[in-house]
Amino acid sequence: MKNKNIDLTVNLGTLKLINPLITASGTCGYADELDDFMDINQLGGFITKSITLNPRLGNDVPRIVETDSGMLNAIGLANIGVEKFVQEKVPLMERYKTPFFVNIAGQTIDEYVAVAEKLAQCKRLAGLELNISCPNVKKGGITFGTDPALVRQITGEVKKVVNDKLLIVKLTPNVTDISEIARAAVDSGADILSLINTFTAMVIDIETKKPVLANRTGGLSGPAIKPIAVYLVNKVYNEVAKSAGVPLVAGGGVRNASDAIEFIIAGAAAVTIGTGSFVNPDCAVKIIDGIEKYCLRHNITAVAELIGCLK
Amino acid sequence: MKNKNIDLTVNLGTLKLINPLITASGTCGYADELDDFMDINQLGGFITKSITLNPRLGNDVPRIVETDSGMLNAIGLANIGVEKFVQEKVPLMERYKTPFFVNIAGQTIDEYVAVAEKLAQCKRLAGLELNISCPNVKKGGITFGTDPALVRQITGEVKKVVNDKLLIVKLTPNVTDISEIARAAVDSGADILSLINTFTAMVIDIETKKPVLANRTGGLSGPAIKPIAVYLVNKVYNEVAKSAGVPLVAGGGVRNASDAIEFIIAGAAAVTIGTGSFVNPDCAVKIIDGIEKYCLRHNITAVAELIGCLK
Amino acid sequence: MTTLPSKKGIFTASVLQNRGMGAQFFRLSLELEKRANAFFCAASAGQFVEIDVSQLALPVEKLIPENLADSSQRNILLRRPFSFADIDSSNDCTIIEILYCVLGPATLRMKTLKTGDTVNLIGPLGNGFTIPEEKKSAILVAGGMGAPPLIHLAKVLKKQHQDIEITAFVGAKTKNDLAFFDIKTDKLKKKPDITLHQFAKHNIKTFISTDDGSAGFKGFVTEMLKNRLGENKPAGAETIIYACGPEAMLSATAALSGEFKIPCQVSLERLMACGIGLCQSCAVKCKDKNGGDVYKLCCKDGPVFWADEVIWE
Amino acid sequence: MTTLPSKKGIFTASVLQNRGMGAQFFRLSLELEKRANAFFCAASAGQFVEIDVSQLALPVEKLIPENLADSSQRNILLRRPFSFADIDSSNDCTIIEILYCVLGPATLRMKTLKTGDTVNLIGPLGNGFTIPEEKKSAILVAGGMGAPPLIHLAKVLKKQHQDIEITAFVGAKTKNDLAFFDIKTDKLKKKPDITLHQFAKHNIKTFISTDDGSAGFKGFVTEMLKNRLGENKPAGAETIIYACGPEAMLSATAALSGEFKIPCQVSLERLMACGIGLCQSCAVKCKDKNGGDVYKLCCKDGPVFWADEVIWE
Ligand SMILES: Cc1cc2nc3c(=O)[nH]c(=O)nc-3n(C[C@H](O)[C@H](O)[C@H](O)COP(=O)(O)OP(=O)(O)OC[C@H]3O[C@@H](n4cnc5c(N)ncnc54)[C@H](O)[C@@H]3O)c2cc1C
Ligand SMILES: Cc1cc2nc3c(=O)[nH]c(=O)nc-3n(C[C@H](O)[C@H](O)[C@H](O)COP(=O)(O)OP(=O)(O)OC[C@H]3O[C@@H](n4cnc5c(N)ncnc54)[C@H](O)[C@@H]3O)c2cc1C
Ligand SMILES: Cc1cc2nc3c(=O)[nH]c(=O)nc-3n(C[C@H](O)[C@H](O)[C@H](O)COP(=O)(O)O)c2cc1C
Ligand SMILES: Cc1cc2nc3c(=O)[nH]c(=O)nc-3n(C[C@H](O)[C@H](O)[C@H](O)COP(=O)(O)O)c2cc1C
Ligand code: FES
Ligand code: FES
Repeated sequence: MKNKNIDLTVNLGTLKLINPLITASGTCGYADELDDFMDINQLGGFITKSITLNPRLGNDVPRIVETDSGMLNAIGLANIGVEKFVQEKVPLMERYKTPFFVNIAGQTIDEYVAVAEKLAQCKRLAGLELNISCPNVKKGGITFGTDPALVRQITGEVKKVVNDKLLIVKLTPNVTDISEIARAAVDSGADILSLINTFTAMVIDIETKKPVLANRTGGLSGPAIKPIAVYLVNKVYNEVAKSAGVPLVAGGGVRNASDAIEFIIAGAAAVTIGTGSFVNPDCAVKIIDGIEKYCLRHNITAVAELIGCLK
Repeated sequence: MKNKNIDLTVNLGTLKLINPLITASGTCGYADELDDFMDINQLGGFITKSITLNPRLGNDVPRIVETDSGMLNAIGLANIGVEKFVQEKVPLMERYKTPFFVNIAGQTIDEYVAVAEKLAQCKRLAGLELNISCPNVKKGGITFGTDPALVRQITGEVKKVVNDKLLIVKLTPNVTDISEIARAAVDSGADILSLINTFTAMVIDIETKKPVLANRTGGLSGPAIKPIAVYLVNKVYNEVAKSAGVPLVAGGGVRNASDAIEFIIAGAAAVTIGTGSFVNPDCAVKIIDGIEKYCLRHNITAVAELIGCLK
Repeated sequence: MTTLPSKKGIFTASVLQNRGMGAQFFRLSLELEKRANAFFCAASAGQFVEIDVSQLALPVEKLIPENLADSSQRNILLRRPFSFADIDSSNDCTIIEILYCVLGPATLRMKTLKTGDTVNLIGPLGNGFTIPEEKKSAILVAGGMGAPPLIHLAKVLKKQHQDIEITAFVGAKTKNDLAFFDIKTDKLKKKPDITLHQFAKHNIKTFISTDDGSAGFKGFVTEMLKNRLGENKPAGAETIIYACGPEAMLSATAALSGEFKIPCQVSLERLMACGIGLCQSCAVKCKDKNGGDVYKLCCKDGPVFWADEVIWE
Repeated sequence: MTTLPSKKGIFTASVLQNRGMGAQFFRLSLELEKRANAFFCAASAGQFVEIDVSQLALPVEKLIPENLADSSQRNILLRRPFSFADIDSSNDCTIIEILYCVLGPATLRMKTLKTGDTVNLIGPLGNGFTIPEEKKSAILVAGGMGAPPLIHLAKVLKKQHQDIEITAFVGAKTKNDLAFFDIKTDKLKKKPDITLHQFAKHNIKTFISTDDGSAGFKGFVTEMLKNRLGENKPAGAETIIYACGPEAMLSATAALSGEFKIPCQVSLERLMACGIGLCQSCAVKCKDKNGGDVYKLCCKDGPVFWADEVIWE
């Protein structure tokens, strides 16, 4: 199905991706978990699960619950900690040519900086993604991402230590004006913005009268949120990203090529697949195929032409 | 199915509803449109389509588009204007015993006040619902509902002219902290809060590269948003409504009794049915039945016991 | 319109047959539960039902056309409107026929309906075509998917006015898009007077056009209609045009109706969230008495409108 | 666990049979596409598949149990995990049997599967039961819905260790909840040594308990097990317990395994979003080497765990 005439590459700052498809943080493991289902080298990029300074067990179960066309998760940033990650997981990445981004999280700004410093040493990594938008941890997390002053501070501090690594800042949709947050991140050094993280939400078990999730609330992802995500991406593109020349990595509910193209037309330079991989672990590569077919059908020679072309 | 032992009544301020089921604004017409499908007298309450000072044609078509487990609408507050409404529609309400609330909207605070003044004269009306959260009009609408100072001002001004009518303030979910807005409304005279209105969203037609809706963006409603709505209702209940003794009228994606009970457990005194009525125009009465059965099964003698009982 | 809308209700219907007519066209026969008879016995041509297809299965992957593969993954929330292509309602039994074309996730799911399955529907909805007493001839204009209500109308017209002379003009993109009609393929010569079975059985002379000339006249159905009107100059007082099809075709038909001074009724389509006047999603811009603009509701005030009340854009 | 996980893949499977066993229990036989043979030929008892049922139809309204009417309206997004109750895989053909109970929207939709339909599945997933060479006797403990993987395990054990002595303890709430088993109802006398067909064919002695005493021993299966262990005192080195069922039952079985010093493997269930180690939703709290807590993944490290590595809460 490869067609030499269609240029699928897109630029994320100084980095050229072979195509716009990227795995979303927390939905694709650390590196090799998807090996049985696809050739990771076919991906435009890979963003790992959130990494914190110390290992985290994460929340009690149930950690997920299905909703209409969506799911809530409250994994609670379960992860092996940055040290073990650097020792065990970064070497796995050597097997692939794909650019890897590590998503980082923390309870304090110092913690973010400490993790970023460690990861900045790893030659294999293309960049870091700052998760200031996780709704499932008690301290830090979401509170950073909803306050422009904190976004400015944390982005600035982390930027100082990442050296030449690309810095992605991941935005939460749980705000009145996402452009204000986007502007704060861009002003203080974000090379790339990514959006959207999940919506805080709750499912109640009416038989027990308790929330289903052990963490009570969780983050809503999946096709249910896609139309809100498309709107927010287009808003940030028009109000901030386009004029600032900052590329957007965007998603929310993507599960097929049409969904991905919607995000690209709205302004995304690259598209993330999250929940979609749970249902069809090979969907990213199928989407790349689908985008190629769409371009052929529409006489588009380079997918980059589509970015933000919404009429 | 009526069971004399179960008390389905709930209180909305000074008003006692025969049960907690209320039609949501904009999804049930003005008064008699649902007659063929149910006995309106079986409803706990009825909230009309938004009424403005002057008639409004509304937006161009397409005004709706279906999404995964949801739909976007951008009707644009099409309505016959307050004068015609008072002349033609309020008299229709005399046929029913149901309490009617009129949802009001405007471009300026003066306009809201003018509409409220007119409606305050109608004896038949139980109250007004202030729509400060419609995402589909260019001026006014949503901007009021996202700014606590404006919410305070508009609620206060309208409160002055509504006489003994109950004043409901309808909140938008498109904010960082819904409790802050809720508090502003309560502090300035809201008798009841209602939530949630729709999420601003967009669907792009990838063949034409244009938004599907003529208005470009629309409001997302339906089952897709239910888990977010349940979370926000519980948040407002815990942080504002419970201590202030202000009842909540709540919904978002309700289509069956289990959904309605989820909202009541989260803190709603009454539950609104919006998009659900499009699919099953008789769903409100079926839900009342279902709530009764649930109470029987759980040995609950009064549905009011369930309000906010989340463990 | 002037027909009195019958009372609406929610009913279950069982599938008598769901038969393919070419790759993407289907004929669905539904028998409604008995309770529906009282509601449907006065239903008129041009009215419609809203069917809940949200719980039907998708066809297996290999039977999903490539262009619908992505959209087929979307879950269905809202009901879908379909006109009657025929209705047979008595005190005992109501059977409705629906002709549908597979265009998206809902109609794709309808393909999987089998004899004996049940669906839930709301109806009868909207206002149908009116049949003025004084008319001597009727012209039916069907574009693309617009045929179903006109097939029904043809039958009703013949029944109520045995002497009325009916001519049908049927247009489609290509020969294959005429599949709602049981055309004998051997009759498909390239000449503009092919008789289509559904109309032929009522002795209706039928003119066919296709955009690509693969059957009948090459060009738009409205061009063919204009030629005939120019030749025949039917009297406006004695003639009426009924049209259903894409908006551009209806708009052109409305223009011809003005030009030749022949009254015309059109059946419009809109995306509908409710079908029963609750949501205002189905607005049709019309002229009001004072010459201003007013939005009427396609589901409640229509779907049939007089061509000259609609503001065509 | 120690079995080597086989490579996983995504496959289509066609339904050979989907047969009801009582009101809410079903046996689904699936034939996988040929490409799957290489993946499934080494699959072991206790492994599972994730089935995509999102595009299946709901049963008609009157066939939906009242307690599932509301939840049945929910659209399905995620795949659902099911153990093999049997698997027959060769170079030519892979057939898997799934025994399922209708509990919610997904399993309700599975009811509508018919011979010839296709479904999409991912597998084989997770790690199955290990079968240590030295054991002379095995005790199977099945609670409620936990029977399927143990039925498979019984067959495999008998095949690999012809001399192994197997005893089964099967518990359920009531007699009707034993429906995974083809019990001849006339044999259902209230005594605790009824032989269930699936186990009987492998010459396995079976003890039944029901919470309400409607069949077999009245009480929990673990009480019955405790009584027998107390009487027989099997040697821990020669015996192994395999258990599958509700978490409380597994926890009680784990306690007995400790008390009687008999090694025990349990198959756990978790809500799973992916089934393949991507999402961390299926965490199982375990002891790590240093005595601390560690979360293992039910889908990848399990679903079978040693009873003494799990932290039971
Ligand atoms: C009063 C009325 C009567 C109808 N009668 C028939 C009929 O007899 N037979 C038949 O095949 N179809 C009929 N339709 C159209 C039918 O409702 C749609 O084809 C159907 O809803 C498509 O659903 P889907 O999910 O398969 O495709 P969707 O994905 O919903 O739509 C596929 C394509 O069709 C367009 N479309 C869908 N619905 C409409 C609409 N209502 N108006 C304009 N464009 C639309 C969409 O924009 C999209 O481009 C009627 C519509 C109305 C309003
Ligand atoms: C490894 C594994 C193997 C399984 N094997 C079988 C099998 O062989 N036969 C069979 O009938 N079922 C099996 N299950 C359970 C099966 O996956 C669920 O019954 C099914 O997902 C229910 O889906 P639903 O939409 O019908 O109901 P839902 O609405 O999803 O669930 C109905 C009820 O069951 C509970 N539930 C659902 N899934 C799980 C789970 N994974 N763990 C604990 N509770 C759950 C829910 O909380 C709810 O109370 C297995 C589960 C796992 C994890
Ligand atoms: C199970 C799960 C775990 C997630 N973990 C993380 C995480 O660790 N860090 C993060 O930034 N986002 C995390 N996310 C959010 C996703 O990366 C993504 O932003 C979100 O799910 C929306 O995209 P989707 O609808 O395609 O899944 C997680 C999402 C899911 C569903
Ligand atoms: C077609 C449509 C029109 C609406 N019009 C109004 C309106 O005029 N005023 C208003 O306050 N809310 C309006 N709403 C919002 C609903 O009242 C309700 O708050 C929202 O749809 C969420 O509930 P639901 O998911 O049950 O529909 C409208 C919603 C829809 C779908
Ligand atoms: S479709 Fe809802 S008013 Fe016409
Ligand atoms: S179910 Fe996703 S990691 Fe186990």
